[in-house]
Amino acid sequence: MSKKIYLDNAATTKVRKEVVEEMIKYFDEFYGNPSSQLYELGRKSKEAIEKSRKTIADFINADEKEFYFTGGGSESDNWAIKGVAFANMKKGKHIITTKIEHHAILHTCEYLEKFGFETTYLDVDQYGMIDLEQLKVSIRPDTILISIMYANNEIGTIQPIEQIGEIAHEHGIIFHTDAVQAMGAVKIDVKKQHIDLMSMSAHKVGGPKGIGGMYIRKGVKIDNFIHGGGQERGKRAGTEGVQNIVGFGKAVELINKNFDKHVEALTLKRNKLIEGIKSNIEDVILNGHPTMRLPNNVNFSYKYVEGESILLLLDMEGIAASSGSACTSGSLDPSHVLLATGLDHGTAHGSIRFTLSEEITDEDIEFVVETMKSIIEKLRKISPLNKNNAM
Amino acid sequence: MSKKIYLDNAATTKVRKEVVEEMIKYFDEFYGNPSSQLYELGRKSKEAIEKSRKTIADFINADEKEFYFTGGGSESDNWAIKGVAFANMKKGKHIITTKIEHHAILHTCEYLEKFGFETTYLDVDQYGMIDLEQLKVSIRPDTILISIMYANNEIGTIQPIEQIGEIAHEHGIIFHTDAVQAMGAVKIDVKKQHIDLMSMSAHKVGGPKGIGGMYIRKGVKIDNFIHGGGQERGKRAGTEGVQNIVGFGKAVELINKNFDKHVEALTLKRNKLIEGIKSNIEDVILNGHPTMRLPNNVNFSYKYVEGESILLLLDMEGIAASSGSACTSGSLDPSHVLLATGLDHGTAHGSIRFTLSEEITDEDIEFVVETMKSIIEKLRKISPLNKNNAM
Amino acid sequence: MYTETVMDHFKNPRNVGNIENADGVGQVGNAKCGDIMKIYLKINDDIIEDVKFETFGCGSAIASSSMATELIKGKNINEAVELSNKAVVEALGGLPPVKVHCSVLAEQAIKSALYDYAQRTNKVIKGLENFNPEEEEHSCH
Amino acid sequence: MYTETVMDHFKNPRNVGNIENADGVGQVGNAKCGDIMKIYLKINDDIIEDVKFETFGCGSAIASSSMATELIKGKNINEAVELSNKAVVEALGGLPPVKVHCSVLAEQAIKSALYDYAQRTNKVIKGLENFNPEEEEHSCH
Ligand SMILES: Cc1ncc(COP(=O)(O)O)c(C=O)c1O
Ligand SMILES: Cc1ncc(COP(=O)(O)O)c(C=O)c1O
Repeated sequence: MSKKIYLDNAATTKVRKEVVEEMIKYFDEFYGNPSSQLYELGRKSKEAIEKSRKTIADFINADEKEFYFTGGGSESDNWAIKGVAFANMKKGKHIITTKIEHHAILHTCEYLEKFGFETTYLDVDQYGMIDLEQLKVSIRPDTILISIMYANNEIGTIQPIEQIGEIAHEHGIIFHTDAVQAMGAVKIDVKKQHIDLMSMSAHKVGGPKGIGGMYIRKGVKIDNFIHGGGQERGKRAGTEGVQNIVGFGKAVELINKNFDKHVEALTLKRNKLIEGIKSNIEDVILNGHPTMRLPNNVNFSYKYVEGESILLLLDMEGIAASSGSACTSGSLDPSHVLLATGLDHGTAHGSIRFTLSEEITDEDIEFVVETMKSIIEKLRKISPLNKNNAM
Repeated sequence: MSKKIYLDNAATTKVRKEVVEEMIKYFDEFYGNPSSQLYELGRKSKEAIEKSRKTIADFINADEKEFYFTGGGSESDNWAIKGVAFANMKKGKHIITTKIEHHAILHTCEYLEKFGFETTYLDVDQYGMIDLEQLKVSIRPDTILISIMYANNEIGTIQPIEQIGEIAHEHGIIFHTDAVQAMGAVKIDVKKQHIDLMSMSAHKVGGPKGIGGMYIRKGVKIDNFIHGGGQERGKRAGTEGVQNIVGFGKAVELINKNFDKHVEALTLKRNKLIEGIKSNIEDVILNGHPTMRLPNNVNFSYKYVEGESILLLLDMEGIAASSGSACTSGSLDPSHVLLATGLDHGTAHGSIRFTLSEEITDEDIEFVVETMKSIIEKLRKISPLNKNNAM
Repeated sequence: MYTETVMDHFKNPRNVGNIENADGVGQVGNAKCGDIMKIYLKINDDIIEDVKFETFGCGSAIASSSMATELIKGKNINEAVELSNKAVVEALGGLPPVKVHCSVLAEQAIKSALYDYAQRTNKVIKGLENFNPEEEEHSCH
Repeated sequence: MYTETVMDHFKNPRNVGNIENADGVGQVGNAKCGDIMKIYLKINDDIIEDVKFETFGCGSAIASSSMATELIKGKNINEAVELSNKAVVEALGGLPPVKVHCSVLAEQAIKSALYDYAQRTNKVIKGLENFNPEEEEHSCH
């Protein structure tokens, strides 16, 4: 094993060199607390934060005053759901979301049951798409929030956000979208798309881990989630992770520079990998939508074999990927997302997600296809399941 | 202005060189997601997290399994208060805290009123000390939580934590302490001191901003605060800020190395600055406890003058400090802590906090005393208040 | 956070001090709010010949006092009474939103001193008909 | 997360395949849980002369199958039936807690194959009196 091929960019991305360079100054040189406006060190930190804020707000077509830094995508999701729920509970206690949300949404909705909230989980079709008609009929007089992810982290399916936003606003319902995976991969325009709240996370776009963002449209009724000091204009307490905020801003600046080219290049690579697998390995199923999918997401189910074994063999060849099997987490159930698209358990267990970055070369892709071909062959030989005796 | 003298270490500390060096590897070399245990990059991140966890847990005499990483001190405080409140609300809805807590505690308690919780805010004496008898008589059958800060961020007063813990446990009440300022400055032993929950923050001890910690004694009933993925053994969701966690661990390791010496050195410097100000400037009042105080905290009120003006003039001399006046935050009320110790508003407005680090030299201290002497003289000349016409 | 002009007037405040036997003295603000301004006027033929101030307060309070005194020095009392807090803010090149109240205090301190002069001299100054120094003194913004 | 022995048995699993005309065959687990193990036994004079396995499952499932077959090869059926999952885990140098169920599955697969042999040959194997392959097959842990 010589070369390392990192194909798990949906889990997290490498922090880009330029980002690290920018961050480094904020450790032992400009280390002031941005709340301390009465001395220079504090002002420097504050300026850095506001610069980042502007970069990111511009990128999603928001006003600077509508963007807040958080401690990550999960915090943003929790804030959105709990903040809206607790601020609007006099109006109603019904939330609509989908079956394929990230656990930061699903488990938060489940938790709110304790406070008397009810959640409708929308189905998805075989491609992971929600049905707008089902959304419409799920709306009740006491519905206070619709939370639907922009793009799915496992299968990459992109939802019709603008239409969902329209439907929400026709009914006077707050619309939140988890854009943790979509940011940097699709053009987001919070104004045009009728988005009221949006979750973001830096470490999915070449920034550091442990810093996230939240767009809150002016006027949206939402409680604070972390109470305390007056940071983030009184909306999110806690000393700002200045260095991380600087890194987030720089990462977005870099993406913004060549956005269209970047997406185009990724899409080509993605399609090449999809074609390579399809034409070289039998009995595979592409998960997610064929076209409305993230430009870097390749997710296949490989019949008769199990995902973890594949990942371990990939690791030995220096390839990092992820599986649809939650095997390692102690639960034996496969991904709730794959099950929601209608896959049976066995097939879902045999799913592998490759998420590409621009660093991946055509040779890498060929190597991955070859490696997968031999791994799947090897494991199918060990497997008691086969075409005649299918699951 | 040539030399910079940073005397606001209670606001935040410079990140130590060794800490930055350790962190830097986790940006573009070991950038794996610690949840990805099936490839090497992910395992490396996980190992780094567990190493940090052990360092910090050992430092406070906790079991590794009782320490959790959070996004900062404020998040830890919110988690402690809301987590215990929502997990135990069937048992009772009464919380006891103090009037001098950080806003992350106070505003969280206020927020919980919305859910029917009631809070008793204990008084403090002129030194900022709570009264254990008042604590005892405040306990009710429905008291579920006592939250009392270990050491105060403004005046440095250290509370009798062990006795408070004993009282809480005699009554079967959960005891939380905000140790954000105490950590690294006093010896903490969560077992001996009967602490059930404890908040910590890295950027106060030479670590990076945006990462905190929470000690949760085994068996304590507490809801999750950030719901989602299974990180932190299912207790705190969100992709871990690996680089920040590594930095936190390293910072604690460094402090631990020379703990007693470090505290002793700081205490000497602190006493020198206190003596210098007392003997060179008239009409000053030392805020906080004369002996039960943080080894780096010097907080005086300077009669007849206002804090912000002092800070601005200090800044011009390259000295960074902080004031007890909340003037800049838009509120015109002075520090709630100083008012709680019985200072009148006018005097509270004229308070300056210096918080030292080991980098401060004896010459620095002399320079600060001289500078303060001339600043106070200058401002008193402008002031319409004076000894005869006192507030 | 402050403009250069604010910092200049804060560092080197003009017209600091008091005037013995002043023709009008006004004090507004209180220690609770963290700002007290006291204005002394020397008036001759309705012209402000000299003005001094003493201020307890933050940087912008001191700068506002300094600037306000500069703006009315040598002016007729009928001009001086028209000095608005906006004019002070403008002359300072702006103040942070949370600090605008300092300029209001400066305006009120001058009005208060003019009111005192009017009371003493039994004059009526246009624009001060509804001015009540007691009232102003207790508002914290 | 896996020991070297686990990785060795995962990379180079011993006794992979099936046995035609086996004397006992057992299959446990199901696709829902993500693990299926099938064991084939060739038995002569109550001695396990040969054993093969087929496994659908994660790394530790494959390693457990491989190790378990190694442990019973050449053994008497009365010894083989006593193979515990603990013995498999130990021989593997340990398994992560969430993976211990894989070793349980291996134990059950072997018991299941022995049970099949006992049924076919009308033998009674001590330790299999209460064994019910149907029941085992549906538990997910
Ligand atoms: C769709 C989605 N939402 C939320 C999150 C959580 O973000 P974070 O890991 O920054 O907390 C992730 C990634 O883990 C994600 O993919
Ligand atoms: C006593 C105390 N508690 C909590 C906090 C909040 O910590 P953080 O800024 O890491 O959110 C601070 C510092 O700001 C503090 O001094």
